[in-house]
Amino acid sequence: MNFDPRFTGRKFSSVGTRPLRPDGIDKVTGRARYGADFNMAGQLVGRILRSPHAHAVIKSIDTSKAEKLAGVKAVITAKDLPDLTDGDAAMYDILDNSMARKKALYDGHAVAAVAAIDARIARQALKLIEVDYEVLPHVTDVDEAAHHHAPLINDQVFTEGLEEKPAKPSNITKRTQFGHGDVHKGFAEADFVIERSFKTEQTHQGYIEPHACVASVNPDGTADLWVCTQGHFVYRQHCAQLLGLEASKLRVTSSEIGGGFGGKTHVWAEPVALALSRKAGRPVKLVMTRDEVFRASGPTSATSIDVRIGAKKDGTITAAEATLRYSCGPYAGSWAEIGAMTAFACYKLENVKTVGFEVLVNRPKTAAYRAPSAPMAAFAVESSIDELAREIGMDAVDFRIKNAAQEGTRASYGPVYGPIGIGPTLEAVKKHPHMKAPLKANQGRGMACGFWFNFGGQTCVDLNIGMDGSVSLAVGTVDVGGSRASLSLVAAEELGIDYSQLKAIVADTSSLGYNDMTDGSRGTFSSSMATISAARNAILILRDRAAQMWDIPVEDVVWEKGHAIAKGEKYGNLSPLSLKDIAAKSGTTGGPIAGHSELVADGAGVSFATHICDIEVDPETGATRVIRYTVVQDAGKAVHPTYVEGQYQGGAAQGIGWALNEEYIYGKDGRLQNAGFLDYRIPVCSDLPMIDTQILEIPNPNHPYGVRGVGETSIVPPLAAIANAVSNAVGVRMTHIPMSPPRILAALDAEREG
Amino acid sequence: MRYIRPLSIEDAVGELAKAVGPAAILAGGSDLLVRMKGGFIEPELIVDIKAIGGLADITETADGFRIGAAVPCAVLGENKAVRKAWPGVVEAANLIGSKQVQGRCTITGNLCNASPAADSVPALVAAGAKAVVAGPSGKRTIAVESVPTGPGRTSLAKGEIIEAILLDKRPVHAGDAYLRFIPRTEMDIAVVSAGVNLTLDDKGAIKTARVALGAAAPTVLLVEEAGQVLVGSKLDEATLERLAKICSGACRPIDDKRGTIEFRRKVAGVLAQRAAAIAYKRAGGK
Amino acid sequence: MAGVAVSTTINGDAVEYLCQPDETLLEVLRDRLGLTGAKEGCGTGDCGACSVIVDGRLVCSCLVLGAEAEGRKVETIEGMAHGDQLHPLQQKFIEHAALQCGICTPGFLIAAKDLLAKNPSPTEEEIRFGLAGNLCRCTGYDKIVRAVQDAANVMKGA
Amino acid sequence: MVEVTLWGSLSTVAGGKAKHDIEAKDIRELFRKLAEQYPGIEPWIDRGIAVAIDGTIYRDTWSKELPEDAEIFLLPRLAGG
Repeated sequence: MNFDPRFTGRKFSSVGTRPLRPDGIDKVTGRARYGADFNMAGQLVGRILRSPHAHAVIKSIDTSKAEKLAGVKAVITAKDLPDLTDGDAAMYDILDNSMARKKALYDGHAVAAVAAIDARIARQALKLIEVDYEVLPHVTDVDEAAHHHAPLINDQVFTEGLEEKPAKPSNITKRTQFGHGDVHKGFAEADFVIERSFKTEQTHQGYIEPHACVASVNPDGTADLWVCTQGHFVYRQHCAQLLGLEASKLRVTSSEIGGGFGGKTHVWAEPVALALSRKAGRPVKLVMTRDEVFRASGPTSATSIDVRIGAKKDGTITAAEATLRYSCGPYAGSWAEIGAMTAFACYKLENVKTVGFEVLVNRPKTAAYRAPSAPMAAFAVESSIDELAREIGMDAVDFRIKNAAQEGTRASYGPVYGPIGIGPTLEAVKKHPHMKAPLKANQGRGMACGFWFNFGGQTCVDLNIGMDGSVSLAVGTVDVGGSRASLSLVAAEELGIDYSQLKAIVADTSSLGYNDMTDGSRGTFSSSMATISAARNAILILRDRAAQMWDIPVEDVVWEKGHAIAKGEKYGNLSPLSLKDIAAKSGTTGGPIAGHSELVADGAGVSFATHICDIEVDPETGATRVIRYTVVQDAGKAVHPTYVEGQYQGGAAQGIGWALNEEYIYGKDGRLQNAGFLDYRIPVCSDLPMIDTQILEIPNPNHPYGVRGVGETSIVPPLAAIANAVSNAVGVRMTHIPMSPPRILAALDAEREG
Repeated sequence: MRYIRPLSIEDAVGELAKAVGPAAILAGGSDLLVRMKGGFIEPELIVDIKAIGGLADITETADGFRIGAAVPCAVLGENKAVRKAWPGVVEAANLIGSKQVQGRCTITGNLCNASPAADSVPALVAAGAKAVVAGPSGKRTIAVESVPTGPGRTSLAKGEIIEAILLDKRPVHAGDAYLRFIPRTEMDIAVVSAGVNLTLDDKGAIKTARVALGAAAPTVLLVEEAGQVLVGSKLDEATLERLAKICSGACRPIDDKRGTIEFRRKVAGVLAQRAAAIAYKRAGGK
Repeated sequence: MAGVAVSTTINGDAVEYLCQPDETLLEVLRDRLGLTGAKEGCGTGDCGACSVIVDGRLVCSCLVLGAEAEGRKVETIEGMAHGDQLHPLQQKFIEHAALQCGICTPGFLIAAKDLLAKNPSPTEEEIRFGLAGNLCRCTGYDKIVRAVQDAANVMKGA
Repeated sequence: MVEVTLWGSLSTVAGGKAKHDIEAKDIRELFRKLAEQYPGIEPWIDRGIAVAIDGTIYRDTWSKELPEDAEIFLLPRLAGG
């Protein structure tokens, strides 16, 4: 398909307006169906037995007693999910994570599963499964795991990315490096150098909907999977590969998704549900409990980061360096690598070097969490930037403006930037009334910047025009926060019709070509590109049909404002034909009218944000309260500004939770202590103020409407913005996230004792 | 498993006394159902006490108040008379869980769940509240602090049910208060907490005082020395400092997922000071 | 395990069911009665996604036994609209984009309805504390609070 | 002929050199020639390499042409949330 994705600077009539979302009524009436809201005839209940040990060899599993329990229809272990990954290491890890094969690698690791006629029997059956474990020493802390004396999680791991292959295995799977220039020279030129070490604890995406699916495998190798996921096509690929099914015979339907934030980007229990269904010969519904969600899905990396930044008296940064250690759970990942890429991306740096180390620990497999790895790196860098500005005696915003990256700057991760928004967000913050709002005693103001990549990727859209002129839009990216509304706006814009004429749905995997998942802020960016392309293809057909109706050459027909117009004075008597007019005659002009698009939406922009926040600290208890919060972010073009604001606010709230109270707490036994919403403390309504937003629009040159992804960047600055605010409020520099009251009080006491 | 809803306390006691396997009393269920969900308890008998006459009532007697064991904390919070007499007890009760949990949870359940971090218990202990226990051998009235004996353990014998909590009638110049520390603004279990109950003499000096701390030891702590230090004072700075020191010193806390030993010690003192100031003001002190 | 026979009223309709003694009202609503509007986010009363109103009291249906509904009046999200007329809260939630993924929305709407029934003119702080038992991970609560404020104004005017 | 810059870790499997001059008209040819020259790169290509051409990142469009004077930078293909 010849599709020109370049930004055209067109004037919009639909894009940028704020209509009601098409799935709104279903969602306010309880009708919308999420992962656990679907049932099939004859369905069984699936449950998973999980390891109580952080690290243990599975010597044997005896399932015979469970199998004999009345009402149990299938019991499976790793034997029922044989390794079909054929050397694909990433898929092998996903398989092993779904069902432990030789070793249980973390508290909560799946070791067996049952399908029974009801939940009570399934629970009883789990108790009858006897697993003989040989408990091994474990390690859950990222720094301890990186130490050469640490218990080895996988003795086949030899650190990649070193000049020479190391002689001994290690928990460090990979070293990565980015940067340019000469940092030694840069630090030698500096008048001020700041050097700090930081730690961040592991957090969970905290989606309110636990993982849930209904799997049905038929003896002929066809199968259906209903599941909450960020990418049903990706889940199809994973499940087909792991179960030995043919991808096109496995239909995956994405339910409404109750939050994902990166945690629903690869399979967890779905292969288990399919394997249970295959063995039982009946559909199986498998819903994780909240405890399982925390113990066995999701979390982000825990990190340990060293930062060194030098600057001249005039505020020019001369060198920046960071070493980043990120936990991956028990399987290899590239989390520190992303941290190393994003750490200094906001700045124009002559000399910069970042080194990342991926570290295995006995914790759940790390998954992406909204701009994965970037918030921790930004916390370390933006805290240090504030300290450096203070040393130099410069205003924190001015110091950043002086060093901000701009078009033409070589990014710290390599390439040269096109038009970007970091400078404009900083200028907007400088002028923002928030910066002048009065502060009381024990209150402080902080600000920080954040960067995140946007993804593009494989994308399909079908646009079908009904005989009555209404339009259905079938997209393949899961709607996580209102994208059906924004994509309808884009189709309306391109076709020149009213938003109300359209209805968008998310199609299942058998109804549309392959789509990458909704991740990397790509949903609206990619699917809008495919929607524009599909609409343009439909317009080609509409023009052709109008030409037939008028009996004139198609070259003389143009499409304007939802109408075919015959161009040329000789057609003066032909009144324009609306989409509806043409659709009504479609049966006799060549049949159904549709526009399809299958493309790779490459050329995604990069995204920047700057946040401001005011914090009040109770110096006697270390308690914090967020008083005011403002997000300024570049959207490229806000297709549906209300939902763009929603992304900004939601990301900020998640960042606030991460900064202040959220953390995985492990006991000495390697078991997770707080696997529930009671003690894994995500912000509640009364914890937060209104979150003010300002949308900037610096068009992405590689999208017809200038759209950039907006979903993720807003979680990047809050950790540092809050740390900077706490520092400005009570004079202590917090280097350990979350800044929970005990940590703040301890820091204050240490400061008071001198 | 059986679920029963007896209509009299005698029937409830009888069923519990003759139960063979584990039995559970259900009032609000906000602890029981969580423990059942987590597989920590699998009762063979669930005795729902909400249909028993009088257990869902708050009655004002000549001696004070009788709060039935099945009175949800939300209902307690709506009772103006109790709120006026014992604002600290009521605010403590109303801190348990969310609005949703408030519609179900009871102070009796909070007491019998025997968590050292229970919100209403330090306030009840400070208030000198009593529990009316019905059992196979009749009824007895005991101080609330004698109910919990350790985390999750109580002094109640098999077949015994607390049917009501008693609060004394208030003299003039009396006030109580309860404060807890939580990391968020709602929905958390107390990291540490303090309840203070005071009466003043005509001159505004403290006549009697009781101070109780929560989440500071295996059971709620009644810190008698802290009460004594307040008596005779008008809550001057030096007294408050001594109060904090005594409370911090009385703590025997643990390090856990909710807080550290140091944090609990320190904040116990801070909360005792702040609660004392509120109670003093409520009692009419200046 | 002996089943418990229960006669109750759900959204104004007389309903009878048989449930297990340890079965929660949430399980009964979702798995026996097909009322899947109430969601299980945690099963321990910490998220509010399963909020329903029983005899005028806001509760988490995961913390109520199905057996306890005997003789009670239960209100769920499925009964919030009147025919094709959305409740003002429902309308305002859509208008203000007070939902992104929407999984917490039924619980928020039920809790907000209960809040406004008891306090028709809540302050922002009262709304925030009144809804603190309902977790939302998408919105940062800003648009939810605004939707409730707007709905309160509309309902006062009506 | 285009000049291609590899990110730090990738250069360790490309003779320790960050900059390479390669005769390639598009991304596909670039990957092929790199793999021919440095077989150690192949697994990296399989895992995913993104190509920044004048600052615009391409992850999947291997037919994308490489202009002679363009700035070409290879990056790891990332995971998102």
